[in-house]
Amino acid sequence: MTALTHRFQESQSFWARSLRGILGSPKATIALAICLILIATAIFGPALVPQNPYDLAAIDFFDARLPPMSNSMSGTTYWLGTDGQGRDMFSAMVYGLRTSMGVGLFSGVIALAVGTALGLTAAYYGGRIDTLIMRLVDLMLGFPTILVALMLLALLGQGVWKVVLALVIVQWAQFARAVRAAALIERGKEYVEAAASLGLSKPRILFGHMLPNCLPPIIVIGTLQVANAISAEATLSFLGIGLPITEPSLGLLIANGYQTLLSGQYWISVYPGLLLLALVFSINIVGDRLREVLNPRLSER
Amino acid sequence: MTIFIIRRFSQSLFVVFLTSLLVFVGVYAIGNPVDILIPADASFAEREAAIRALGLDRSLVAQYGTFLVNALHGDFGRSFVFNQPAISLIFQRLPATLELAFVALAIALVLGIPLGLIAGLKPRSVTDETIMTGSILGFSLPNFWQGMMLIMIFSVWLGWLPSSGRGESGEIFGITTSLATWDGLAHLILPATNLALFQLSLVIRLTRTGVRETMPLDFIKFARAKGLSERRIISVHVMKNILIPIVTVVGMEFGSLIAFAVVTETIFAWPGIGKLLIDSITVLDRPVVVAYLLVVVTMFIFINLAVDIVYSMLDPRIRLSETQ
Amino acid sequence: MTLKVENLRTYFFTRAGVAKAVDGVSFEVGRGEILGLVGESGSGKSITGFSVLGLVDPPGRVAGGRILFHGEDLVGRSQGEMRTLRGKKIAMIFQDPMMTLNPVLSIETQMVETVRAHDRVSKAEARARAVEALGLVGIPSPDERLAAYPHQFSGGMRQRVAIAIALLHRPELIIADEPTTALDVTIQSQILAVIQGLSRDFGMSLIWISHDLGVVAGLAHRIAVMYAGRIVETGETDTVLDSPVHPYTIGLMRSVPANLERGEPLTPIPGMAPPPLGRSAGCPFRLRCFAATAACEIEPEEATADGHRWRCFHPQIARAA
Amino acid sequence: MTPLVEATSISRRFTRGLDYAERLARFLGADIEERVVHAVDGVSLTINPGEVVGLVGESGCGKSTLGRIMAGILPQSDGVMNWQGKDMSALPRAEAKAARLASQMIFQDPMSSLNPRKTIRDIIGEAPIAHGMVARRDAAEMVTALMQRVGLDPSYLNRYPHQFSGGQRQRIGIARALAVNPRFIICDESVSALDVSIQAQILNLFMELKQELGLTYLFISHDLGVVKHISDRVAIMYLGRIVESAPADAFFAAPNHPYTIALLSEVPTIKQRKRQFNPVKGEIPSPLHPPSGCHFHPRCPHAFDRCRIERPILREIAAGHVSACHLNEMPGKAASPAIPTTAIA
Repeated sequence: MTALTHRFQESQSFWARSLRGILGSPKATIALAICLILIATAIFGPALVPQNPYDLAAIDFFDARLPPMSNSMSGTTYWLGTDGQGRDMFSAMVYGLRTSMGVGLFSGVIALAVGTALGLTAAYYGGRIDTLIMRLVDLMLGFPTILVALMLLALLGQGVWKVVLALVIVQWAQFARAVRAAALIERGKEYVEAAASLGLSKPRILFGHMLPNCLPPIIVIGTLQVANAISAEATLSFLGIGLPITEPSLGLLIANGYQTLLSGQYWISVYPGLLLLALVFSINIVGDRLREVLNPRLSER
Repeated sequence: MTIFIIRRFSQSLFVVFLTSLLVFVGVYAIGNPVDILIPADASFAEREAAIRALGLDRSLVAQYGTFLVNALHGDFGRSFVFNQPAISLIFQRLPATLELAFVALAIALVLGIPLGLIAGLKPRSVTDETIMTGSILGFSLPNFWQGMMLIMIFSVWLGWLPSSGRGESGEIFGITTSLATWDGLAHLILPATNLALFQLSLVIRLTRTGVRETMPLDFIKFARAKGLSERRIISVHVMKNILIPIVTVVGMEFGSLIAFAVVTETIFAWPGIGKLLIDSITVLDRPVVVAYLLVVVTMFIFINLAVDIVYSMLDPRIRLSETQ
Repeated sequence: MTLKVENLRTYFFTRAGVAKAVDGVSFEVGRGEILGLVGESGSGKSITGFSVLGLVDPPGRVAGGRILFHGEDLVGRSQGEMRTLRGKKIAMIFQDPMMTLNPVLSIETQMVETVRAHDRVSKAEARARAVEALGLVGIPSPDERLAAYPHQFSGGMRQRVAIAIALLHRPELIIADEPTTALDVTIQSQILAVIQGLSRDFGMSLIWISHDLGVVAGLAHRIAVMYAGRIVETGETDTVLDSPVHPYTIGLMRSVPANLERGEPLTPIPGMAPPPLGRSAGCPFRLRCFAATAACEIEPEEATADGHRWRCFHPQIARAA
Repeated sequence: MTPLVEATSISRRFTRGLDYAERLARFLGADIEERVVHAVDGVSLTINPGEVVGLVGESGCGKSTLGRIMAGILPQSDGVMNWQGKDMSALPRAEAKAARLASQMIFQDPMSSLNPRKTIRDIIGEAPIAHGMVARRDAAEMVTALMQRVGLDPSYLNRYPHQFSGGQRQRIGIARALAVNPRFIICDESVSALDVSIQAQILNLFMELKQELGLTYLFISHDLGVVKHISDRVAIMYLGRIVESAPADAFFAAPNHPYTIALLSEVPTIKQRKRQFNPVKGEIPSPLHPPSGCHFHPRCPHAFDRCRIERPILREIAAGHVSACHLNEMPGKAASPAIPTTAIA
């Protein structure tokens, strides 16, 4: 009976199946829409916002800490108020979103590439290479990402590329483990044996036959890892060891409001925080739905 | 199982060694150890004396040897800021962090397992959807921002709970803990909740996945066919099976809690090792940073080892593998 | 009559439609009788077994008919009422011995809990009963093996343990769902011998579900052949196997090489069984049947002669000799 | 006649060595050893062109491993594999590749033996295109022809495996193997996952293909009934060794080895009604710790001292009929069926 209902869910294309799966859930559809809007904002936003918050000429210190909906000295309305330096919060958030998203996506994609390559290598060659790679993976996964990132950044110092590097280092192992597990399952299936007995070349079997069947976990983990990376970067920046003040991300904006929070100037922290939450939450909802649609048995985390 | 323990133990030792090497390379080879280990306001003569005293004029291998020997004796140098051995600073602050982590873990388990069970037993119901969306939200909330919001709501607006510090502590069974006094408890609630939320979400998901994967298995149906009550099936047959993954992950997560305490302690000014670490990084008090890393990593590895052993005891398939 | 099933219908209400897994099945099992329920995958034979115990998983449920156990209808009984029967009066054995026992609980735990689910006895007494049951199914040194875990047993031994668990309360009826399909031939024979002996010694009734006519032939007093949710032919084992009248039964017998002489050609049934969701009206076998005519567009009623019953407009009675 | 495939004293061991922790534990006195499974233990098997050889055994007897060695998928640990009289390991590259393509397997699981992300067109057509046996533009035509040949509707060309039933998938697997023009087909439990009515269809298809294309088969199965039906010659394996082999007619008329006799008497058939089951005792031993001497001795009703010590070798007891049993050297003592095996024979 399960086989029966299952057959209706399956369809040819993996991408079509993913998309249909997302659109099949109102929650995930809304989340996907929010993701797309936020991506568009990050790309086109700086051209549309009222102020370049990092152009010193554009900001006026007398506008500092204005509550939302205030008018500035020059007459423009700050919908979301201003921060301690008199920057328009809305503009600062759009710039921050761009940075946060960029770092998250970039590190996620590199980690995916590195992890997939190493995971496939491990599964394919087996033996010592496998042992070596997997010991390294175990080592990485044995420690919480935030601790490793902290260690790395404490040693490396601040900087965008250093943060990306740290995030790649803490993320690749997740991909490697998932890809290896998936590839090992595929390698044990008879269609791989059949391909070998048909005399097909090893790269062809590995990339043409096995890799496409390993895609679902890669995509699901990739989605969730981007959300993780954005969150981790924000945390590191909040702690003051992530991005430098010259490249403010959402985490840094929130940190700026930390001191003033107790005196009631909530907007400096609350709005960037809500934006960060909306971003991470919607990516996670989409990822969770993908997990459900593509691979119900994928392990947690 | 002996073999299993030998294997895991030796692997653990290897990891500790590897970490020490990494930290050493990080501190001595990448950074300038003179800057790292000697206060910036030291005079030239002091620097020269310190370089000789620290053996920085010797080869890296020799230096690593010294570093290792010192580390084995618990000597990571003195904190510039507090002017006392870094290791003793860590040990002074460790109980506060452990307390926070234990309470958070307890919250996560006590709430997470029942919620996960409820969600898993009624898949796709409104209750399940609500709990699962809530758990995704729990994953997504940036921990530091969530802490700030807790302070804003419960301390600033409602004025119910204190926002920072550890409060009064008392003694229970000879252990100094905030759990012993009302004031201490009030100070503990917000930080512990903040720390617990992420792990709570994780426990919910793990439990739910475990329940969903176990329920359709033949042995559950067989248990029903034997005439067992649903209560016994869930509390013994399902729980014993999902306990195994939960124990593993929870053990690993205890380490995570200690790491994430860095954020919570910073926000709630909780006097644990996490806050000490961030303060030390900010003022470049490197010996404390090194001591923190090595102490935490060592703790971690041994927690993981303990988890593996508990795991192998819970699962008869591993426990009895050698008798076969 | 220990069990009498009348016009049982078990449907699965899926999003894609209603799958009529069991669609009007009637049979009976007398005291000490062994009924062989035979059919290919998807014929509804296992679902029939689960329906009797009230163990059909959602979205499936018994949508009609009666299941009379000693004259009392089980359909519509609450799970609580059914639980007092399960394992006590009616027990079940499953197909895959590797999956029927809980891997993290000892055999002792799994047996003692079964005893105590129905009888208020001490642990020691429950344990003694468990040892006895293990002995009955031929497990060597049962007292020691009780402490073991399932993974320490071979497949055949696990199936013996499952049978021992089913025996703990000396049930009146055991439903066995392909319990030897996953086992090797020599081990299958051992299990069949155990079951046959137990059924004889304790006067237990048995429903033996199988896809293999050969297994059933050696064991059962009566045979019921299922196809697409219906029993298409039923009767005494000898009658059904010596003079089958339903074209499906005949086709099944001529499809199994072990039933034929060497060199005798196989005569497969063409096509394949209709999926539970796509069954059209009329006789479900007509599209594969060599005897089908326009009459088969309507569902045939049951016909009967001397306890031999079939659902077919074109019974192959002349052929049977 | 040169045999098509000839395996001589083939062995295959799977070894799981000790890691450092286990070696340390052993040093400290723990009782652990390297695990070696003799999946195939000194087996010789000859298959002539056009022959159908049935290889029968219970789970874990090594029949699938032997099949994979004969198909060239798995290397043997010891022994020599000859292809048309030539040592396969010594063949030049091109010939080795040709020999490999000429041997194709049909697998057991119709679910996992087809790549779920490829269309039927790709599954069948990929290898011939890759080996230049057919031009890409002619591939569709070739695939269509093959689909018709194995009884599939060619309009399903662009469908995916999950859209087919188990029997149809097995037909796709057969078409995929035929696409590279093989001479030798190894069927590894190819029909055991199918329903009996479908199984009969596939068995008939195998026999038709043999007639038309002059194929040679190694038919591996646990089902003596199927093997009886399809084979010209039968070999019985038990724990890594062949214990008896004979032309099918002779084999079923006069089985010799006690294990064979037990197996034959236990195959359920509709001819035996309400029978008294009289099974051979004991479990199938683990291939990790096979019994000494004759592997079957712990379960054998006729076992005597020599069986526990000395491995019996295959001896010819009639023309082309070999059996590995010490009883055959003791006149008048050879095992005879306790129960008539007429049921299956």
